Amino acid sequence: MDLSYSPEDIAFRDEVRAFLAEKLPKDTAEKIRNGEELGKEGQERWHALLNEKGWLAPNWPKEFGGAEWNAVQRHIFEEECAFANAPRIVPFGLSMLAPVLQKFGSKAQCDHYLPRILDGTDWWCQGYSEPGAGSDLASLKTRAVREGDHYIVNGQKTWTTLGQYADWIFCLVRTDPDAKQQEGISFLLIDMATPGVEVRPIILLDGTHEVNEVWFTDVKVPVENLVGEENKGWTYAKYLLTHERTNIAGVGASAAGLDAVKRMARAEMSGGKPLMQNPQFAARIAQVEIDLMAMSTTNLRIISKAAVGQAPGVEASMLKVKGTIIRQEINDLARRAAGPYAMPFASEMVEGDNDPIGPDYAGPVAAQYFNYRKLSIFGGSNEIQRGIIAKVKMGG
Amino acid sequence: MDLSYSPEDIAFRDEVRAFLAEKLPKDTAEKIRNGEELGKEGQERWHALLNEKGWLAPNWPKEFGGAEWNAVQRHIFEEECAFANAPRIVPFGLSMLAPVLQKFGSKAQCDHYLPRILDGTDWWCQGYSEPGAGSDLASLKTRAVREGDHYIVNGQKTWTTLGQYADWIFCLVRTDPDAKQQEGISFLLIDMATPGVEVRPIILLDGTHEVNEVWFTDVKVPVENLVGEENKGWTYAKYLLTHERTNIAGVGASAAGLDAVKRMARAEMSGGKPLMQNPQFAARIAQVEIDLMAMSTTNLRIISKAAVGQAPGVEASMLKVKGTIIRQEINDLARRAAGPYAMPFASEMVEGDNDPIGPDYAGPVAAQYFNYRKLSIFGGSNEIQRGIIAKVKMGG
Amino acid sequence: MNFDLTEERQMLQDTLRRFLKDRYTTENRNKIIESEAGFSADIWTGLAELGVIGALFGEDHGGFGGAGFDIAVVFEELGRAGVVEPFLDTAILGGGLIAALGTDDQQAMVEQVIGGGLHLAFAHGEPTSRYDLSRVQTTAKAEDDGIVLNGRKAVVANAEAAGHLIVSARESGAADDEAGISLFLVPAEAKGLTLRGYPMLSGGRAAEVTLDDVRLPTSARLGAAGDAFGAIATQVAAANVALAAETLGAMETATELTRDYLMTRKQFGRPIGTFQALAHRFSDLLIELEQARSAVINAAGHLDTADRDRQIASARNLIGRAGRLVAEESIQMHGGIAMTQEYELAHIAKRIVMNDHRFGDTDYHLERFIALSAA
Amino acid sequence: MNFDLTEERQMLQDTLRRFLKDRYTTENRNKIIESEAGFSADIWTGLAELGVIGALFGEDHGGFGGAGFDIAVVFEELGRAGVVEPFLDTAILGGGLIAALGTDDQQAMVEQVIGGGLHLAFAHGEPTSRYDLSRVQTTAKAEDDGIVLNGRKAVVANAEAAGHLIVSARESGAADDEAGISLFLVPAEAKGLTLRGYPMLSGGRAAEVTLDDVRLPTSARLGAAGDAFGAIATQVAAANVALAAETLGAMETATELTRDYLMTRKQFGRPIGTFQALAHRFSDLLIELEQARSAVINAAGHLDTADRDRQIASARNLIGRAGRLVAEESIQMHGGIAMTQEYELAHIAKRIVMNDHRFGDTDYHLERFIALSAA
Repeated sequence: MDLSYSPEDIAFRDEVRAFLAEKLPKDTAEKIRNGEELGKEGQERWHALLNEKGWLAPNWPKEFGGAEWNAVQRHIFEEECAFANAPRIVPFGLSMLAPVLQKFGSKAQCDHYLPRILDGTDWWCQGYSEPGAGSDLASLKTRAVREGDHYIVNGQKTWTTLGQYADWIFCLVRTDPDAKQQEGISFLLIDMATPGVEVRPIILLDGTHEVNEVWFTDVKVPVENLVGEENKGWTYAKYLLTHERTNIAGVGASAAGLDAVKRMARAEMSGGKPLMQNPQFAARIAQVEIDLMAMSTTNLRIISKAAVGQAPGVEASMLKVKGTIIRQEINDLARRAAGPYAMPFASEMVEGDNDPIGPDYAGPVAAQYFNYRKLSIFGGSNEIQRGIIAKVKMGG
Repeated sequence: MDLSYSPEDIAFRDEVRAFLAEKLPKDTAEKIRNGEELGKEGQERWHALLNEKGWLAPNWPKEFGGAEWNAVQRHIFEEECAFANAPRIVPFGLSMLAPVLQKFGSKAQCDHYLPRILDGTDWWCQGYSEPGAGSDLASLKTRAVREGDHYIVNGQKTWTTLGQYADWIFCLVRTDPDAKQQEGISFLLIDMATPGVEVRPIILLDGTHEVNEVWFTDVKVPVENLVGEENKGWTYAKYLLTHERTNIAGVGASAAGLDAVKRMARAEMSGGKPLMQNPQFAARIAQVEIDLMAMSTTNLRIISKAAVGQAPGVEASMLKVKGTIIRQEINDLARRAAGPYAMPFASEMVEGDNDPIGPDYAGPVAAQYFNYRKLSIFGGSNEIQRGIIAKVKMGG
Repeated sequence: MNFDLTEERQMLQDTLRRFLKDRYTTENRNKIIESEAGFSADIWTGLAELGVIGALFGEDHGGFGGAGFDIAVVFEELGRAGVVEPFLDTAILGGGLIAALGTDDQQAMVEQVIGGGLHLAFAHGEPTSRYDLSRVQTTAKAEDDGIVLNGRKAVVANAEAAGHLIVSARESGAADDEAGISLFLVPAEAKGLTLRGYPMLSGGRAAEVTLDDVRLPTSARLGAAGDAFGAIATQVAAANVALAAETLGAMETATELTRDYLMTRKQFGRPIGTFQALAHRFSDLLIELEQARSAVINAAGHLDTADRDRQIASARNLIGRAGRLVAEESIQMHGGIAMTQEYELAHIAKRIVMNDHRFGDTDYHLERFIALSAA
Repeated sequence: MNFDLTEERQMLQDTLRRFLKDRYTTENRNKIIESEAGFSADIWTGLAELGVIGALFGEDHGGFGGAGFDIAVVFEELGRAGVVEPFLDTAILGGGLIAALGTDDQQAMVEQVIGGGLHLAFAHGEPTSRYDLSRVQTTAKAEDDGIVLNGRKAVVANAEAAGHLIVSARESGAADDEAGISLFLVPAEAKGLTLRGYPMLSGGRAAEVTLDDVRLPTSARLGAAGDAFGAIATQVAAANVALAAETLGAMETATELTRDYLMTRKQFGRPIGTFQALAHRFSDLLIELEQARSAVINAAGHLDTADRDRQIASARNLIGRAGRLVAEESIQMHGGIAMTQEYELAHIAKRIVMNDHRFGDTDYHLERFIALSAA
């Protein structure tokens, strides 16, 4: 048992800190700290800075230009980024598609797509979910019919995050309608500029445009855009889902969020005293901080296993459930802390540069509270995760 | 809308108060207040006092010697009793068997059994649950085979409350083994003194002996002890269950329990101040008091419907779930309030007259905390109740 | 004891529910929210004609209601439909304060309010007052024959639409004293009055209000000098009943939407509501809904009693907790669809949660309950 | 970073688990609880021979462990089996205090403790001190060549079996001062020492201790006069790690029993654990169990650091909450069977919940955490 980082890990952490201090643009950090949206250009600027350093693809093998960090290093990096208010890396190309291409794609696909992901030429989005399918990917309906050198794709995807910025989409499509549920699915790369592809915005309840519907009407996709074998897409999808699950507990983000709540609670006055000294509010903060301290260790325990090659397995589901509960609780505390100034709908503040209405920290907290309800819904709802945990643990 | 009692109700309440002040034995109230067990004689003494006044059978028709109170009057009586620390009436004969006999029994059965219930000649217990059947009465296994003028009963009942005191047991027995689940069940009255009846104590986790197993080995029961028709027992059982559900929210008991917790919290010192002034403890008390204030009104709303003849229906399940949550929370607060003095196992104190080990209020609180976990398990678990609520409300 | 509505209130409820069901559809409401005014003048007039505003005032002020249960009935229906029109601000707070304190001349405004022809706003909270009702730093100073107001008011709901703002200002005492606070009727066009308006997250609009040497005649004072706190507390109590009832109504809609969704949406060929985990959680929502209903009844029934403040603190604490549970669980059980702005639940959930930010949140009312119980 | 046990600790865990599995069955344990002594001398000796007590002391005191993780490993196993034998009182508290403060002569007792030949008890809490560690009203007065103790000690675990009681008494200062508290070794047979013994709800025995002019030589003092608080705080910190780990172990058993029950018991022809509501609630227990495990690791790992008290307050608050949840939910999901004394879970649930009454409950540790975080 040893709760501290190794000297190598500490050296690495210091290097990350130095890099962030030097390279992270001040205005970017400021926007993240205030919960403002970064937009496409802001994201691309940060990606470019990381790519320059060779840190844009932490989990890629070195042969493809990745950093090939172990799990502890990735954790350190993510945690330092959260504390420095660095943007999170947009995962669709880097963390989701790339591992699939590296394992199942052709050499031609790797040679073509991977460099373009790194240098920002292609912005990718994900075409998994469909209306009515919820977390159940196997029931998807989007059809791809082979006609000569092309597939003709028809159907609809939904909850496509940042699809409005995307050049390409990787999709699960049904290529064999007679096969059972999870068979007959293929993994296809589609150029968003192809005729018949249409992106329709979905406005979330806090007024933000993050997700989209993507419609396909007789979209012609060259057969060389098929990844791996036809009808084997489900295998690749499952592989991708395990890779999606890095930093699933969101410990760094929660810690940064809790710090922000404490700053607010020290500034807000309630009954003539700082809100931080209000016994009820102090108890709420303490409770979630205690949960987070334990969660941080739970996370490290699982990560340290992953670092020596033991797969996280069902623990990832546990981290997802508890991690989202903690983050959502912190969002609720931020909302409460803001008091009456949580009420203004500061959507223009979030995106623009107007003066804040109340204290600068109050602007986005209520919108974030509502927006972050998604954490326990998307990416496999907490109900799905609880089902997985019960199934695995009760079977044993 | 009118939240206050009618003048008639207030007059009735005053009459109940006067009666309790005059007739409730001081030592009985003291035992109830301290959570001590009353024993058979103590219960019988209280029953006799109520019977003298004509108040032992609130829900019986007057023709059988009952008080024939409406639901509001019953509520007032139960609430005043709780505040005065009067014992609760043992329900098996009075509230459970009697309504069944009155509705489905023969005149001979009514004439014989009902007066004996009132005057305390017969102590009844209930033979419903069986091992492995849980809340699912329909799967019961105890067999009764007709042989001439008798049934021969074999089988086992469990969770029989106060069966150790009982002269008689009313039982659900299977008379037609070929019938489906809930058919083929009959309702039988069995003299506990019959050869082949054996009562075995079950000691609960707090060391108390409240419940029992009752074993039947070739027990001969005269056919005239059958209530109603053979194989129609399920109908009578369901009728009984609706009658069991009076005072299901336990508002009076919770209010008395909360008062006791406040007394403890004013007496206990924590960090140089009364525990009552400790912000965390004060918040816990306030939270449950707020819930109880609402529950009290929910209860009255349902009762006032019942008073004008509208059946409570699914609301009874809601009262059961929330009522037990509140009562169990109050028990938890009492346990916390007692501090280190919750640890002594004061079983001998509960039953006897020894000096208390710590403050007199501390003796039984931890044992009660554990004992009262039963509230959400027995009499249709909270899971069963939630299922009923969902089924009724989602069907609509 | 009687928990049935009177015939008049039952009729009001039925009329109101029918009107809103027809006119206040999700689509219409979302358009209203996005409109520049932030509310619909047509809906306002229509509801005023139905007597919705009159129901909030007593007969001596030209209304036909005004009791706690009148407020509860009206606002429960407004809450069910997610109405964003400013009845709380114009009628309960603004109109209520004038009715309570106004001279005969000033009372004329109440008539206008009841008729639907005048909007009001209660400019009381300040940038650092949070939920403390007596914390007023805006000053009122006698000068020449009049009064000069200086200060800043925060998140003043309905300020832009209001013909008059009812502004609290301190004439004497320290920043937290209850004594020394006065109310003033400030016309929208008063010189030195500046509004910075904005939409609110759960609909409607508010403004930051700056008072920079606003000069008023002494006849603009509402009630006696320095003696307004009692009336403020009384109208805020009524507002708390209204907010509790409105939240209850929104919780009803949230659970109804959730029930419909659970019974419609299928997985593995069965409605998802038949799966035990969701069924049990839904049952818990229904139980809390009944608790919330009882809390509103308690608060409404005690509005004119000595136990008023404790009952109201109790109700708003319970509804704050139950409301958060219902909002979050309804969203969670719906899944993605509830995250979209165009789905009815999105707005309803926002009303439920954001009501916790007016006149004291769950924790504030818990502390008040503790303090009042100890007293 | 490394979360694996060392080889030695792994061996200790395995040995201990095997021994207890064989010897500490539900039946045996329930007999032990009901016995007059309240614990088994055989089990005590057997575990001492296995080195369980030695693992709780450092090498400089004749042991081979003594670190936070040693305590955690031992007590987690004791907790898994629901062991009622007084290792906390004799070893961590009694032995630990002598090891920390004792003269060479006094240290001989530690050797006896490690060998299993001596029991101790820590007589510190008083009838009105609740969880306040510095509240000591028992007095120690110099008289002639010795010391006279007067006072009353409450719920002193293992007092009847102890060869010596380690009694805290005040030599100077006010009732709540940290300075002025001394410790004394009081032999069981001392004149003026009276015990009123009784069983505890979760097993084991304790006593009310009265000190009525108990005369001791000054050599009975443990450490410097009036200076014992630091050592008391240190050993109580170790005791809190032990209690947290013991509770964790008991929570493991509770969830294992629940899992077995959910998979064995059938309704409608299916194991009840396949019903979604129970499955999801069971998942939540497993999540909290992992959180509790992390809390114990944090507390054990910080036992010798400056952040000790905050980490321990954090761990005991979390385990208090998670423990209550696991105990209550395990009972609820079992149903009636869990309410019976003879079923394993009954005792395990009592251990979990009643540990909350030693050295500070969930709320006490929350407040400590808040105070230490603000510092």
